[in-house]
Amino acid sequence: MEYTDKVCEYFRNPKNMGRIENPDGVGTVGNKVCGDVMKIYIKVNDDIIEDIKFETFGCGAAIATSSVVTELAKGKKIEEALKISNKEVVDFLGGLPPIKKHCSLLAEDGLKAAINDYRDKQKNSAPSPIKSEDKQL
Amino acid sequence: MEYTDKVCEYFRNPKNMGRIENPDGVGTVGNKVCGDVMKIYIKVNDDIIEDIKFETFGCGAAIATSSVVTELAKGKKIEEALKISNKEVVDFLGGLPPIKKHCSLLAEDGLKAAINDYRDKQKNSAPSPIKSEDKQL
Amino acid sequence: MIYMDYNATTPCDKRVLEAMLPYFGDEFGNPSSLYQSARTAKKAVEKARADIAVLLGCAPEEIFFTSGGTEADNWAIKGAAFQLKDKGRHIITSRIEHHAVLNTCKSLEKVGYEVTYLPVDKYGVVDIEELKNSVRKDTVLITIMYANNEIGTIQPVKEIAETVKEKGVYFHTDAVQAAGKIPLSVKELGADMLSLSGHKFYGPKGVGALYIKKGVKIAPFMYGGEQEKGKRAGTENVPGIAGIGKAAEIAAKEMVEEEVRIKKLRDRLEAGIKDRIPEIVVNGHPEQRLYNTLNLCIKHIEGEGILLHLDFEGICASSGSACTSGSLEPSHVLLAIGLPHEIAHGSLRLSLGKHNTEQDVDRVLEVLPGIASKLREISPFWNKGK
Amino acid sequence: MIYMDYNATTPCDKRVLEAMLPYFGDEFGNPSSLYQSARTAKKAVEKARADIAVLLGCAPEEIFFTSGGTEADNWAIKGAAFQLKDKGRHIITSRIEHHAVLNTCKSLEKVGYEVTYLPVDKYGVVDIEELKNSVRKDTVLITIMYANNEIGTIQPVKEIAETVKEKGVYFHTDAVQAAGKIPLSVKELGADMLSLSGHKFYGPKGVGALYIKKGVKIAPFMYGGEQEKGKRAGTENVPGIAGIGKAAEIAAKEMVEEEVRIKKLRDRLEAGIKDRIPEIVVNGHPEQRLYNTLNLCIKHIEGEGILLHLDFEGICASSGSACTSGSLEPSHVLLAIGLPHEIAHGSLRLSLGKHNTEQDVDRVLEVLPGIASKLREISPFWNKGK
Ligand SMILES: Cc1ncc(COP(=O)(O)O)c(C=O)c1O
Ligand SMILES: Cc1ncc(COP(=O)(O)O)c(C=O)c1O
Ligand code: FES
Ligand code: FES
Repeated sequence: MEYTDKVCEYFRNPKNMGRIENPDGVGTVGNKVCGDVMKIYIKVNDDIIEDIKFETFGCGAAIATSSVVTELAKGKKIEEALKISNKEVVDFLGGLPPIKKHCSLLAEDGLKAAINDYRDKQKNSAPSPIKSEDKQL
Repeated sequence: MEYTDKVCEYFRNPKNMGRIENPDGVGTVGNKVCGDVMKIYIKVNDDIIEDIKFETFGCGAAIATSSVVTELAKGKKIEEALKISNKEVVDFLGGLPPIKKHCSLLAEDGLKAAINDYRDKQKNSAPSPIKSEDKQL
Repeated sequence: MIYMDYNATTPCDKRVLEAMLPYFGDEFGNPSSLYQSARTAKKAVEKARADIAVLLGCAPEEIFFTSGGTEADNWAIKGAAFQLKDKGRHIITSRIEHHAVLNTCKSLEKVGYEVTYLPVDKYGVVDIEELKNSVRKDTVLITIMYANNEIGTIQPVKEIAETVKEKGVYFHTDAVQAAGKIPLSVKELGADMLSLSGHKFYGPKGVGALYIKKGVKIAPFMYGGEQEKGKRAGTENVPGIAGIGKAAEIAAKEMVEEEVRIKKLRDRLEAGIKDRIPEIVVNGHPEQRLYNTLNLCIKHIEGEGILLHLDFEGICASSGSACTSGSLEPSHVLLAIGLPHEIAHGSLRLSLGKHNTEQDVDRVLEVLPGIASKLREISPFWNKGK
Repeated sequence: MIYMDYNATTPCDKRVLEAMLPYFGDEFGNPSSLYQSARTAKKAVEKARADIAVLLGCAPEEIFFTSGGTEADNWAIKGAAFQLKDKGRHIITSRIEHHAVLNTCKSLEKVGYEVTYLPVDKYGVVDIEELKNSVRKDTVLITIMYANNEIGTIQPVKEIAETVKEKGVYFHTDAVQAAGKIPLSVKELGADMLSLSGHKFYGPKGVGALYIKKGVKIAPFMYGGEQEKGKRAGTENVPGIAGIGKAAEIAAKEMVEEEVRIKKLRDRLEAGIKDRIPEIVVNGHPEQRLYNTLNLCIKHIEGEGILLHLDFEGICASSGSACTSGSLEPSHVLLAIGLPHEIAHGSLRLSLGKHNTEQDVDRVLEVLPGIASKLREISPFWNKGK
């Protein structure tokens, strides 16, 4: 496996790993290609991803991309975070071996799943347009 | 090809090579397996092979066995010479590679053909029982 | 660097390389040529054949050189299948074979052969009764590996061979991981064909051999010149063949001592890991296992991560087999012994050899627990409350 | 020793051996493994692939390593035949191919393929018109060698490739004797597949390559691991591959100069023999011929005797091709160019190479006439009255 130095670096020292207790959103995704699993936890404030953490059962690329996607998302508005693509993650890492391209999808999908979960929860707990204020209480 | 030293020796310095002018018998045989050709010339006196020579178009084994068969036959009575087998020739040379066994048949057959030729000529030229005396004249 | 991946490949023994060198240089002749200098090459090939014959306890004429274990497996299976195609087109193998066997069988399925893939028990052992029951009238070949490359399980090959003999079917065994490691005698065994590969026992890569019992006829695999008695064409890889011969000679002499030494190291490694890392599974048969092989699953984490961290520490190991490390599926062997997908994914194979020392073992024991913890920290499956 | 049998095999160039050595020792890793040290091996394989690609003027991805020329030929022919079996089962080749091609074709005849063996003219050249006329609707492959190993005749491969392209049939060429000797560009040529072998151009024995043009699909020949993009399984012969790569690199650089030097020697040899020995026939095309090859028949005598005498003088040569030197039949190539049996039997192939000098040539010229006379003296066909 020919990983770039950056992949190795992020794999060795991943950022934002672990869990968030009482997160606002959690996404759990499984990779269709290899069966690996990623979980993303987010804490949202004022439509901004204030905190984000991941747990990944997967290959080196999966762990590195998990870390990168959380870094890219942190501090971003939800809308912007949704624009983060796996291509962006891969480019950030200086590329991935062809056989490992699919791993970066896990990261993109995991983030999206967490955001969706957050939005679903919002809808359910506070179906009024002032839901964000509610949450601030 | 793994020839014994003796085969090499006989191949390099064959005995009795060449022709006999006005021979008493000539045998020309072709090898069914490889198409090679041997010619044996004999000079017979008093039922004894007084002189014998060969010409061979064939492999190293063919040349070596030609030489050996002439040596073995020289000075022998016709009856005895007919008993010379290719096995005897091969043994004399310390063996031949399996793929070369057939070459020694050429030598045996060549000698027999020469003797037959001699006998045929005897029959034709002197059909009486006193043919050998005739010849001595 | 600590190398613990001897089942993937081994370095050439220095004596092996030395035995090879003349045939690159002065003695470079083509063994098929007539002249003196080529005969030296020819002799080297025949000496190697005799050395392999000694290793396997057979006659030199029963050894045919190939380009490796893969070719030997392909040849044995296809050669038997094609030779006996008018007798029948059913083949029996197991689910834990090397891909050289499995994929060859699969390729035959595409051209009208039927293949039974026998299941194995949780240790990776083929059930002899099941094997017996699978033999049909049109079965022409049974191919069961001697020792598994991933988990090290050694099959009851002799019993299998006996079963097969009763049924009058050809029996081939892929002994690529066994030959040169453990004593084996084809005569005792009664196998009809046996594959081996040089680079698994300190010989060179790119050369192997197929034992074909006298009287057993299989179709050639490669056509061309009259090399290997017309059964395997192609100019002989003389240095390679001289090398595998030397490796066989050395193995025959040193194998038994090495077994004692390496088994001790492996057992120390196994015990040490069990002591230091919770929730692990050791794969393979507890006793009937290659003495150098330790295959384990560290639950809740994935194998590649372990390998990368080990690599950062200068430790070479593998997960699954080397030749499928480009693949994303968990090992077919681990699935066959009944491990669930996510556990199978976390496998680590440490296979020891000639150059390993106690220090190597201790270094792995020092490093591995930390790696396991680190990856478990990131894992969604690990109960951090513990 | 004077070696004049470079078409049979060549010694490894010293630089080639040097390029190989690390991969027997420190860099022995399995290229399929993940860790750092194995990546060095992987890189060596990819570098070699690129070097061969330069030699042939193609992309590295189009090069697949094999165990030699024979495997490359077998694979190309069988792989194409099996891949296209639903399209048709007719193959065209020539009567002067190497046995690696001929015998592979014959093996296919046994399983339902039809093969046309094109005749050649007295120089050994295939008739393009005849080739065109032989192409049928069900023709799937044409395989014609680049340069003949016995007589050195070079085929009009480019014209053949063009003919073939019109017809939409796969075209393979056995370039085992051409690659590394003469510049060739598969792109210019338009071949779909091309075989070469390391030990014919100062690389190691036991390693070759098959060029497969991008887009051309053929069935794999060996099944197993995912090596060579899943097209040719088996742990890579890393030292061998590094060696053939280095040999290609050297050939690409030095080929043209060598051609000039060696051709001069060969021509001097040819002229000298013609001057000194009566009743000889020089075989092969007068111009379209490998610059290093001199094949001649010394009438009235048989080839083996010449070789033995040359061997006594320390001169290595051959009669026919090396791999059939165990055979008793005269060369199929010489029969195909129309020589009668007894003349074909007296053939002598002198093939020159890197280490030959003018002195070598002169020594052969000194010795050969005496050998010819001596054998002619014994020959029943030689008219001693002359
Ligand atoms: C059990 C087994 N069979 C076959 C092979 C293939 O051997 P090779 O790599 O020499 O082609 C291997 C190793 O790769 C193996 O472990
Ligand atoms: C024209 C030709 N094709 C194929 C081969 C076979 O190559 P190898 O000996 O590497 O298998 C040879 C030489 O032996 C050859 O000269
Ligand atoms: S292989 Fe599964 S995520 Fe990379
Ligand atoms: S090969 Fe013809 S006589 Fe020996």
